[in-house]
Amino acid sequence: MAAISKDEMMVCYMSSLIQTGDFVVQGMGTPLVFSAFLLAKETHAREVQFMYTVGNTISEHTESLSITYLEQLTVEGCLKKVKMTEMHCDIVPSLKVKEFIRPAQVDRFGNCNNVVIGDYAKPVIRLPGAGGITDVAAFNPNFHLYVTRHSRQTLVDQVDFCSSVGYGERAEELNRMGIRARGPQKLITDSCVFRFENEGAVLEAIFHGETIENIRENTGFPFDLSENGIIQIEPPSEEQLRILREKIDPLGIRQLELLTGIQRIQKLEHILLEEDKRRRGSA
Amino acid sequence: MAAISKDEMMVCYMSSLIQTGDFVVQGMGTPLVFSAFLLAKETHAREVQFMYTVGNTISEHTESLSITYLEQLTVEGCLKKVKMTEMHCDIVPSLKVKEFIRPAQVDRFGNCNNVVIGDYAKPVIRLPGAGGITDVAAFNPNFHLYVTRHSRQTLVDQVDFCSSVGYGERAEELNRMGIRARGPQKLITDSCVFRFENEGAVLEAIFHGETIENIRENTGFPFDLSENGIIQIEPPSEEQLRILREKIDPLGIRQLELLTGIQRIQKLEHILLEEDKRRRGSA
Amino acid sequence: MTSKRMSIEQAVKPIKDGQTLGVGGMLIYRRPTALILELIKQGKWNLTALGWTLGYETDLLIGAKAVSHVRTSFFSLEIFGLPPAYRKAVEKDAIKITEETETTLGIGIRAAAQGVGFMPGRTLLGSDILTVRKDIKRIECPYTGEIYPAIPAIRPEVTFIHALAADENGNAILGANLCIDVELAQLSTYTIVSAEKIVPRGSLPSGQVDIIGASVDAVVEVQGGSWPTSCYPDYPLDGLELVRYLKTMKSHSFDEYLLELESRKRSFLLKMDEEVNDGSYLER
Amino acid sequence: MTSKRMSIEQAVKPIKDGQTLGVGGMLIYRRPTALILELIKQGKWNLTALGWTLGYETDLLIGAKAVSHVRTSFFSLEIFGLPPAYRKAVEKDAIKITEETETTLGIGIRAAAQGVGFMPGRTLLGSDILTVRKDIKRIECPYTGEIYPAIPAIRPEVTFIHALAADENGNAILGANLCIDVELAQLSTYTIVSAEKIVPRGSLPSGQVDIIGASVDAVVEVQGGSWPTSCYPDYPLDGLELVRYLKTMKSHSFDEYLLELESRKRSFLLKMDEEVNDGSYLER
Repeated sequence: MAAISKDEMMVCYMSSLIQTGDFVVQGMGTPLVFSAFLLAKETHAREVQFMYTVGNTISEHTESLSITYLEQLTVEGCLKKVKMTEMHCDIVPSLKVKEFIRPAQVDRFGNCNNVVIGDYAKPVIRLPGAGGITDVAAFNPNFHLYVTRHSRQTLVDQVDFCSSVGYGERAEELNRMGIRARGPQKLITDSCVFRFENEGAVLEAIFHGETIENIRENTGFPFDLSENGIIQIEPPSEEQLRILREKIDPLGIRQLELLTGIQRIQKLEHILLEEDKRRRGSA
Repeated sequence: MAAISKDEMMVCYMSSLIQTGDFVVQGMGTPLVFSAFLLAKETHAREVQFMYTVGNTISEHTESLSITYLEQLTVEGCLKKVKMTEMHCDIVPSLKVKEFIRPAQVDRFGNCNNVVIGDYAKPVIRLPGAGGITDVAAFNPNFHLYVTRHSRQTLVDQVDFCSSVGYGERAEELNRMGIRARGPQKLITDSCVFRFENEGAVLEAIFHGETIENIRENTGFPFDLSENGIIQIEPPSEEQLRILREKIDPLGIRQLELLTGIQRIQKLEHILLEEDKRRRGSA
Repeated sequence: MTSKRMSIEQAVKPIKDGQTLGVGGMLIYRRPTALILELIKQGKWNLTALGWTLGYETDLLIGAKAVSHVRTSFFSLEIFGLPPAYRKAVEKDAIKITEETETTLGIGIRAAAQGVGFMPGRTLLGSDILTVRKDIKRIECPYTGEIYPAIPAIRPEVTFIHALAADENGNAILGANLCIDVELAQLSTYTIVSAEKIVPRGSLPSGQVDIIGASVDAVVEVQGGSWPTSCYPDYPLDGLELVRYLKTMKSHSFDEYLLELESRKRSFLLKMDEEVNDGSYLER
Repeated sequence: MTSKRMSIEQAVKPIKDGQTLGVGGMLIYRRPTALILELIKQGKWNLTALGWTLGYETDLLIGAKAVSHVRTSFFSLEIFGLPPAYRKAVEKDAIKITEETETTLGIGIRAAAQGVGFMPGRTLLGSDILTVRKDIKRIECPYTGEIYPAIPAIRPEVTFIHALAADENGNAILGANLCIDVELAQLSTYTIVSAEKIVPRGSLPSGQVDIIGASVDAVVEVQGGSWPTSCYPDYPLDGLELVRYLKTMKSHSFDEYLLELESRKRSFLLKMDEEVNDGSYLER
């Protein structure tokens, strides 16, 4: 069996946070999260119900990941099609939904940035925008953050632009709307897992092969160590890896979240050509 | 051919206010209005689009009126099912819809009452309630009022309780939300037709056989006469009557709107037994 | 497999006196009458009935003195006229009414979903609804300077919905008259779905599900669960039963009306069954 | 019979420079690319693009300098990454952005539908969105005393929607990714629906219509009208075309990218057609 990659460790850990009966939101451009949901459904959480942002559906139906045929996965066999206004303004704030959200930058209070790197008026990189994260962070007590590259560029002392609020000073202003249940719960990176408390991020678990020293070096914000000791996260089981690699995501679509620039484009092209070939093969 | 009844005169007149391409709202418990819409569709306005409050659908499909099978009429062959929130909060205020609304009491400014007869705290009759009329009267510039019995009990100097606003003093307060396009357009009774101006009701047309004197005597509010002269409404054509009597409403369901008390219950029972018989007949 | 399926007694039991009950369906269509009758049987009282419209089903609750407060825009038996128990209770000042309109309900439940205390609506000003709804305050738009009534957030605590079919997770198909059932289920702390039939998970027709399992807490199978109101397209309105209700309430008592209700329901369903087998009601 | 059917030139012609364009579809799915390309061809400019999300289609408008202002919560090519023309324009300060979130859009269009100037939302406070959205004021809830941002009403002037099928009255089927197309159509003064095929009135499958004719002003038949974004289930996303877009924008110019777009679209559709005939894409 091939060596375990970082994306696989993350997927398996995130999968462990899903329980059967959960109602999960699969967002936009996050195949890593999707892999985790599907893995949970294939193993210990068979009764997961999905809200698919692509397709705009509520579904209990799943298939292997795809880029070309993602809508086929989310729409075929769905329970219900909804409008985004219903999904975001009615369902998400009313029901207990679980989500994983990926910020471009995050600080020790769980404040996130998906708007710009650099100065807002003259950005170095314009990012996609806040999406619904601002809102979800304000009213959903049941979501986690994750980043695919543990670095001082991502885990920062101060976000360049705060597009969603965690704890600390900014949360006080948020609380002017009435005390909210809570902010983000955990922050998962490709090295470790923090949990958030009102005082900031607390390291609670590390992936196999990581060290606290290394993590400290690559983290742009200060953090405490969990009082209960740091958990060593078990590597994925062979069964998990088999399901993930062979059934859920044989083309490695989840890895796109870890790639940038030309590497990402090449990987995309490879996947698309492969999907094209498979379709022709089945024709 | 049988003599022309008051309900038939009203239906045919109301039908004349519908144009092809209109988007009309068929409300709750108003078969007289439904007859008028269907007659318009069968004659001069073939492309009417319906929003059916019973069934909660948008439809271009029509059939004969029914009590037992009303949902079959409104749901079978419909374009779309909608929720009442979508219908009332999104569609009605956004699009140009046409409606006919029946108040229990109405004054010369088109203020209506569907809440109580008598004192609110100790009512003589508790009516169903405001429904959506309060709202429609506030934001829809394209609706008419009608009453099925022209009397001083219905056309009153002061409504016992104002559940929807027309013109005059009450409309000024409504205008604190910004000047609205306009209030109700016409008031149709079984004797005549008023139009509303800012100064109050103006008599503009009378049904065949009615006199202005008679109308004045039976109207609880003062009104002006139209400066252009009073129109004598043409009686329905034989073709209209045939379509209405034979195709649209052979059981006379529309007449329920003109009946009260035990007469109404007897008529209901008669129609229901007839519908039961016809179903068995077709079985 | 976890399942939310239970008996009607079990499902209704957790409801507490004094709670606000969201009533699914609309007018005289697909009202949750079986659940309502179980509520009467269990002797709950002091309830608030909340619905876009209320009708026969809530009139029964009023007849049984289970409801002391109604919140609706329209309380009516539609073409069958005024609901007798409600009229009598109001005219005797034996019931509290919070006057609603379609907008105060629609905007109010949207405010509740969003977790805010109010939303503004373009309605009510100048009407006497505002005179009697002394709780409704006004708010100035910070952009236009216009004055709106601030429609207060409104939500049920428990909700009853009758469905054509449901699975054990509570995914359910309503058929028609969606009304505000989806929102009521989502906003309630405790939602019961009764269904004509419970089907295996995964067998509801794709894209046709109205109520999602995530918004449901209890699922009960009840045939004829909305009789004498309709359950389209399974059975139509039993208008003759509504006429019987009006007549009995005129000449006899409410308790008398309840007698033999179950057997009348069974004969209606039997009649419909026979005719559906003949293909006469609706060919599906 | 009156008909709203017309040519794409006729349909797009009435749009005025400077208007706010509601963009239907979502992410890289069912975007109205054919209408967008016609807009570029007709040389409209200074437009504001408004969408729940914006992507490839609006990136083309920015590449062609037709759009000077964007209002969206998420401008992205989804898994394909950042949109090159948009990024370049923003980083050169050549475009105005109004930062939205899903709530500012959702609540904002509900406020517009209701005809009020704002609605409150439980969001934004503490974030820098409020710092840059200086237009957003705060409002105190008259019931809870809580402070909310007052989300301003938002509405498009014109809207583009691509549909699977439509009739001449504008009733249309969208298939998937409903997003906010229904609301955009209802709120716009002028709505164009392009459709893969126009079918006779009355022949759309019952209960499956998403866009109603009463909200549509012009209907245009365009095969492949959302290519290279998808039109589920007629054709899937043409991911390789998006890759080509990213590569061309890296190494060549926007104008170069537009060359032979039509012929690439035709070959994609041809390929899909052949495979659909083989039953390989989706068996319908």
